[in-house]
Amino acid sequence: MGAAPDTKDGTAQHPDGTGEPVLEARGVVKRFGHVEALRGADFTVYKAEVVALIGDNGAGKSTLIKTLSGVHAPDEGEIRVDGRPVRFSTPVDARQAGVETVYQDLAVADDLSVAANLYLGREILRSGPLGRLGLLDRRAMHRGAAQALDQLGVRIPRVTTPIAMLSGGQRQSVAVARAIIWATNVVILDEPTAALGVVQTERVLDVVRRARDAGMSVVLVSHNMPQVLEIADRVEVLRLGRRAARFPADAVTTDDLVAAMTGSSNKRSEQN
Amino acid sequence: MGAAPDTKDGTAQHPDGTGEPVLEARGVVKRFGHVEALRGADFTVYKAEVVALIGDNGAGKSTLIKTLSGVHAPDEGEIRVDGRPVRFSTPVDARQAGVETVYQDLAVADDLSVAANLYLGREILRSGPLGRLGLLDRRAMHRGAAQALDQLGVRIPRVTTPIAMLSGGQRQSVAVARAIIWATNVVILDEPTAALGVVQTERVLDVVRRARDAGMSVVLVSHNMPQVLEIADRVEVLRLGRRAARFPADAVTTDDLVAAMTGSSNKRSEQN
Amino acid sequence: MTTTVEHAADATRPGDRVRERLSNALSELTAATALIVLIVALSFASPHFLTADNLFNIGAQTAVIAIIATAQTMVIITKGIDLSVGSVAALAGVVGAMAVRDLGFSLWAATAVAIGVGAAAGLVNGLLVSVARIPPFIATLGTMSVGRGLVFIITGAVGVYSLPESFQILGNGEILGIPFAIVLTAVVAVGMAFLLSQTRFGRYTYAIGSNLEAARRSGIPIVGHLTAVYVIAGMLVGLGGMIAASRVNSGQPNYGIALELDVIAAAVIGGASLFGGQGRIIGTLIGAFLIAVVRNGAVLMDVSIHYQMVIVGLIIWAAVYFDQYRRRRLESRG
Amino acid sequence: MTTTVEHAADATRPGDRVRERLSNALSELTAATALIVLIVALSFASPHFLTADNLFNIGAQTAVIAIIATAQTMVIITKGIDLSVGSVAALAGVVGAMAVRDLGFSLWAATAVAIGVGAAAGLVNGLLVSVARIPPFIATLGTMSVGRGLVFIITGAVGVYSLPESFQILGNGEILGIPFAIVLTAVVAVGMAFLLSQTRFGRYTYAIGSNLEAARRSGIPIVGHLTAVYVIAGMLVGLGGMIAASRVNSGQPNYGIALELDVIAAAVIGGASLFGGQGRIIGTLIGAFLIAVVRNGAVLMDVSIHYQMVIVGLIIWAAVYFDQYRRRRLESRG
Amino acid sequence: SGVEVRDDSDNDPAARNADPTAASGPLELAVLPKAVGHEFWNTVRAGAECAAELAGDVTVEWDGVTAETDVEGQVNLVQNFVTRQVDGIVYAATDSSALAPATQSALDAGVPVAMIDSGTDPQPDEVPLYATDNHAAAIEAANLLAEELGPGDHNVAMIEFQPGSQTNTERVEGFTEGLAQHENLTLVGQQPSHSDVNEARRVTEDILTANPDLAGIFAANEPSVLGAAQAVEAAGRTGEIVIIGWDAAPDEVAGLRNGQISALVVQNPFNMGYLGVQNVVEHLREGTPLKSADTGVTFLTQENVDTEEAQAILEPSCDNPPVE
Ligand SMILES: Nc1ncnc2c1ncn2[C@@H]1O[C@H](COP(=O)(O)OP(=O)(O)OP(=O)(O)O)[C@@H](O)[C@H]1O
Ligand SMILES: Nc1ncnc2c1ncn2[C@@H]1O[C@H](COP(=O)(O)OP(=O)(O)OP(=O)(O)O)[C@@H](O)[C@H]1O
Ligand SMILES: [Mg+2]
Ligand SMILES: [Mg+2]
Repeated sequence: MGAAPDTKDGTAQHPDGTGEPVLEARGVVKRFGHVEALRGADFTVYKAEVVALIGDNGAGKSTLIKTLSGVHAPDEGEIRVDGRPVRFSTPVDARQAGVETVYQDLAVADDLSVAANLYLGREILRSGPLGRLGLLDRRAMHRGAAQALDQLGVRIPRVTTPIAMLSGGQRQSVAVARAIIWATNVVILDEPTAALGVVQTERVLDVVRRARDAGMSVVLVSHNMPQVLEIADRVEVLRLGRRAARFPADAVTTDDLVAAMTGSSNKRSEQN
Repeated sequence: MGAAPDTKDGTAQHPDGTGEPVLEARGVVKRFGHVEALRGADFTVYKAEVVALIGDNGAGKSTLIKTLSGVHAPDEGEIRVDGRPVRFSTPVDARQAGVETVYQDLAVADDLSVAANLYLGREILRSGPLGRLGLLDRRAMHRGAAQALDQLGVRIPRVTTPIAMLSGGQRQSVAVARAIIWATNVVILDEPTAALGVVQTERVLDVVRRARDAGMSVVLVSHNMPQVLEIADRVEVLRLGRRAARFPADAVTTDDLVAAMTGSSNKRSEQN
Repeated sequence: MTTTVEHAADATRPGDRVRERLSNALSELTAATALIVLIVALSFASPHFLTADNLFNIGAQTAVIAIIATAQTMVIITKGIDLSVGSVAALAGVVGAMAVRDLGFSLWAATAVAIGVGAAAGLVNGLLVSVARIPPFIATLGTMSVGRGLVFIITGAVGVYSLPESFQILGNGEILGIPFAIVLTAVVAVGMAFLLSQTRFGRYTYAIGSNLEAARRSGIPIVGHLTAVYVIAGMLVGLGGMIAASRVNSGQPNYGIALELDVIAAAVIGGASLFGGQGRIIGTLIGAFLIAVVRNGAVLMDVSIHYQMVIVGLIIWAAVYFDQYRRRRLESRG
Repeated sequence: MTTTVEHAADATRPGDRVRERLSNALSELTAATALIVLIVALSFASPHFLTADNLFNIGAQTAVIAIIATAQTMVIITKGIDLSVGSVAALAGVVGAMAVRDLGFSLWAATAVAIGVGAAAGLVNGLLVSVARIPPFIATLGTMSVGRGLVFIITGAVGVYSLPESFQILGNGEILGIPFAIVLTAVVAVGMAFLLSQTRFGRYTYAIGSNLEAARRSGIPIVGHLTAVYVIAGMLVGLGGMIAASRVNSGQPNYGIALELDVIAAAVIGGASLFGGQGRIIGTLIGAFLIAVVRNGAVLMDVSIHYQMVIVGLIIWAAVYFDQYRRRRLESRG
Repeated sequence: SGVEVRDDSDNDPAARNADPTAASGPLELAVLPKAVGHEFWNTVRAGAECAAELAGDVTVEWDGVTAETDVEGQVNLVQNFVTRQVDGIVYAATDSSALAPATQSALDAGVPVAMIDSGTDPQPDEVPLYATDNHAAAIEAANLLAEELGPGDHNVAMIEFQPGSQTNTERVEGFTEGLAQHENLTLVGQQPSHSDVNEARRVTEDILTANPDLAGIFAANEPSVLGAAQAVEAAGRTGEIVIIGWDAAPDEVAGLRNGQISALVVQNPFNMGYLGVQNVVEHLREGTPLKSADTGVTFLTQENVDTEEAQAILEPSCDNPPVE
């Protein structure tokens, strides 16, 4: 095994030893009826890093992310932003704290156009009194949407196409573009490249790097270990709703990660 | 470039030179309103092979697959099974021809349980007169479902859990399991491992290999080039709704594939 | 290589299966709780409430609504709706009554005719929905209008009277001391609950309402199944219309106006979702009786019709509110 | 590194933008085509049909339904439904009439009161739907019952009569020779079309109906927005109720029974989907006038009510069937 | 087969009626209109309450279904009052045949019944009916219309209210029968208002459009009359078109006074309620047998509207009960 996972005592220390966490989950418990999806999960995001959150299917990654972004209220435990405990009772609170999220289920409105989805909740209004009446500036939004999608190498028929008519990868591109446009502090990406083509995936990873270089923090959920090792600075592993391990990314191998995810140090995968 | 794509004249020849195609699309055109998703697409599946269908986002892969499995009726062109032209007017026709499909959008019924979804359309009935009345044998289905999922290494709370409560990867596992249980002739998998964990992905690939070894044909859509090269015997590339190239898998590199997908032979990707 | 299927969600305590069952039944239980609370309160408030006669009365009064509501529930589970129930019940009732009066049919033959009328209307609804793919709201709104028109045309807008005493058996007769209408309701409810929860037919019904496209791709014969659902629903509506006619010993052209609201309300109070895939017969029955008991209680307590309307509205709100509240709590807290 | 955005779907011919626009408008066009065919047919069938007087009559007769149907459309777009429109219109009408008769309010002040009554009812609906999360069908069914009860309670079930002549202006007055009711309808329709298609408010309305959870995660204030939608809808219903009262110069406790079916039908015929996210005001107007013209034509030709019901049903089916048929063709063939 | 028609006759009605406490103590009577919500029935209620007040120690429970088409609802309502064991039921049957069993089951349970406005078929001997003959009155309405229009050929229209309801049928049939006796009158339009003034106005407007030469309208109940008058007024043809209406809501009477309406067929709803309650109370307290009575119709015109006789019917009051 390439790296020893650090102790699971929940103390938040930057593995590189720098700074306070910008976003943190401590002992979060989340139940759905009789299913306990999170059972005291800890998670830490430091400034200007790419941290990968990995774990087996059903480990609780998406649930953890939803508590971090205000979609679910945790049943126990707390969320901290810049060291201060916060209560995100709605996704708006998280957004106001600069946390932007791409959800695994995408959360796009099928009947609305690509442009409308990109600007949903943040519409550009006309200037002047008409704008104060809530009049939309469609042209500006179409322009902005086209630019943003171009940057990500997304190829869609037109920004006025309803989302319902897009291919799986195109839908995901729109969701990723939306988060990336608006993020100011932390971007959380729940399997953002699962449906993307090779080129689009590379573009997203580029954007992630640039975001980090610009001082933002990025949380990346992915099942693609080579991708994780390529882009992440740090890796946190979730297993059965709890943090199972933390690694600096430059000191681990895929096998270490798989072992931590499945909880079997004797179990090896022949995965590349 | 490692391999020269063969000519695009649409003649169907097994690259290994063996046998008749079991499933074939010839010059298929499919329009959605004013969007032409397929513009004369050809595709060939031979017996007992794993053929990868790759292409950029929006290239028309899912649309092609839906015409092959009877979900969409092609506007032009034809589908052939074992060399004979067929008209799949419903998915049932395709199933009766032994074609089983995992759709990218999964097509599971959220309100039904995992077991009910696995057996949807193929319920086990009680034996005897009660069965003739349509009485379900729930126990048998629960048992069968648990076994099938176990084989795939899928971890779900219980087979009686409604699909709505599953994680993204768990949902996908159920859809994959369903296709694999029932396939007899051809299995079409549209990005089956996109949301799966490392272990589950490996299991699915194992199953794919075993299916091929048992004489079935497998169509695999994937954006993961290493995975494609690892498992496929042959690769067909779709671009802008048409077949752009065909390769035997053992003679190409990721770069060749990317070049064929994007249509730029001068364009290189730094992807692994 | 076997994997130990160990998982967050698997580590449930032993009591959890029971809890799951309970929670599945809870939706109905909420409405049931409301019903029980109401019954207890009324028993104290009125000496006449908890008498066999009154309970039988309530049962018989609710029979038609309950039977038609089970049909409606099945339709709602498919993500459909049937607005034509009132018209079709009236049509079946007058045709059944005319069969007895003008053609000398026996009550049972006439009942078969009424059920046939309902089946025909259901077939129209089903074909419009499944083959012509007209949204169920519009398809059945049309049937509602056409059906009522036909009632008026065939009766000349005059009720069908002068029926033999025997015509009343269905609605007013008794069997072993229990009103026949109650027995019929019970038979229909048990049959429908069995159909929906135990058979392949029921499974397909939920699948279609839950995800039509998935059902189609799974090889479920959508057109045939949806048509069958509307036909069966229509047959029950026809039976209900005949019972209603029998109860008033005549075929009433205006029977069942606004009936659709009552039966849909019963289904939704009982946990059915108008967005498909959800609903159970037991819940619908409880919903139907909840409304009936409120109305009965209001009369027993001498609440004027004006206040009755207010009270019925408040109770409908309350029953569904607590149900929603419980579901939310369950979902977010366990 | 720039990517040439070249793509299957991009290589559309130049005329395609126009075709897309057209296809977006086609849903309304189908209903519109039905309307036009009907108008032409009726012009030949009855010499009285295509007269200014008759057209103004139709316009004024349809004003209330059209105004309330625009409100209903907005609610339907959010995946909601408002069954309470009839009761609330009656409540607003009788309260407005009582304000004039008993409190000496001017017509305009009374209209403001009626709109306020509608807003209050809308607030109740909105809070029940958004805060208490009661399904809209049930929430507004309750309001329907409670509202009608209140009408009966405050009027003692007697119409509000003896109103001054001026009370009729809203429903019967003219402005530049055009019935005031038609002018009001036009103003409301334009305003609502603007609100829904051009403003952020409209965008949120579609987003909520299209995917509530996505809207929530996008930071749209669901509770506030849904409440506002129902309140605005209620205000229009209040206005409609006042126009209805003004047209008959009295507050009628029984006004608007089954009105919800007409207005929902108008919206759905015009292309709105009860499953949310779809619907446009122009379509709804065409739907409302389609129904109105059928009824007008039937009376002009002295078709008995019996056959009228059959005909209305057939036309509703036909209008929506052709719409569905066209959409399917468009989807699968271009 | 084990199925039999229900019969509750094991309750001995005689025993109950002989109950001295019921006879001397307070009485609770259910009074049920066909439907709540119209002037006519409110006047019935006033009459019933007047009789109760004069008799002393009598409570009137006023309840009814919301639409007179809800026949089954009324059956249930009567049944529920029988369950409650009120001392007597005074009601108007929405349907003569449908309510016959309900009346019978009340009698079987020992609850005396009096019918007002509309009876049942069969009508048991011990159940009295205090009503107007709708059919005969409607024939009279046709005659009145013919008289007002005078000689020459005229086109007329009828606004009925609720097709399929019995009262509507009686009035429609009566009017049609009456019309048949006047060859110079042609019925060119017949549409229902569904007891909705707006609807009545709409259909009348459309009938007027289609028949510019229309000379007369018969409107068969209060909302129909009001809507028809509104439509004629809006078409600017008040005075040109003869309207014969039914009932006497304040606005109808006002319309009569200002010439919008030519004549009104007015029943005596106050008397119906009054006689129903008064007789049942007497029956319970003194054992007087119940006897039917015709409450009569008045044809109200501009000429006779201000007579004392008419005023007694239009503004009945308990200070001066119209005891006959
Ligand atoms: N139902 C539909 N209506 C309209 N357009 C559609 C529809 N389905 C697909 N398209 C369009 O057809 C094109 C091809 O879509 P398809 O889903 O086949 O792509 P794909 O190759 O599977 O892409 P991905 O890798 O993203 O899944 C896209 O441009 C898409 O917008
Ligand atoms: N809304 C819900 N209701 C009930 N159970 C849920 C719900 N959401 C998640 N779960 C359960 O919680 C567990 C964790 O789910 P989660 O989606 O967080 O997993 P994940 O780590 O994101 O998995 P994947 O890699 O497959 O996306 C699963 O067992 C799932 O069944
Ligand atoms: Mg996940
Ligand atoms: Mg795809």
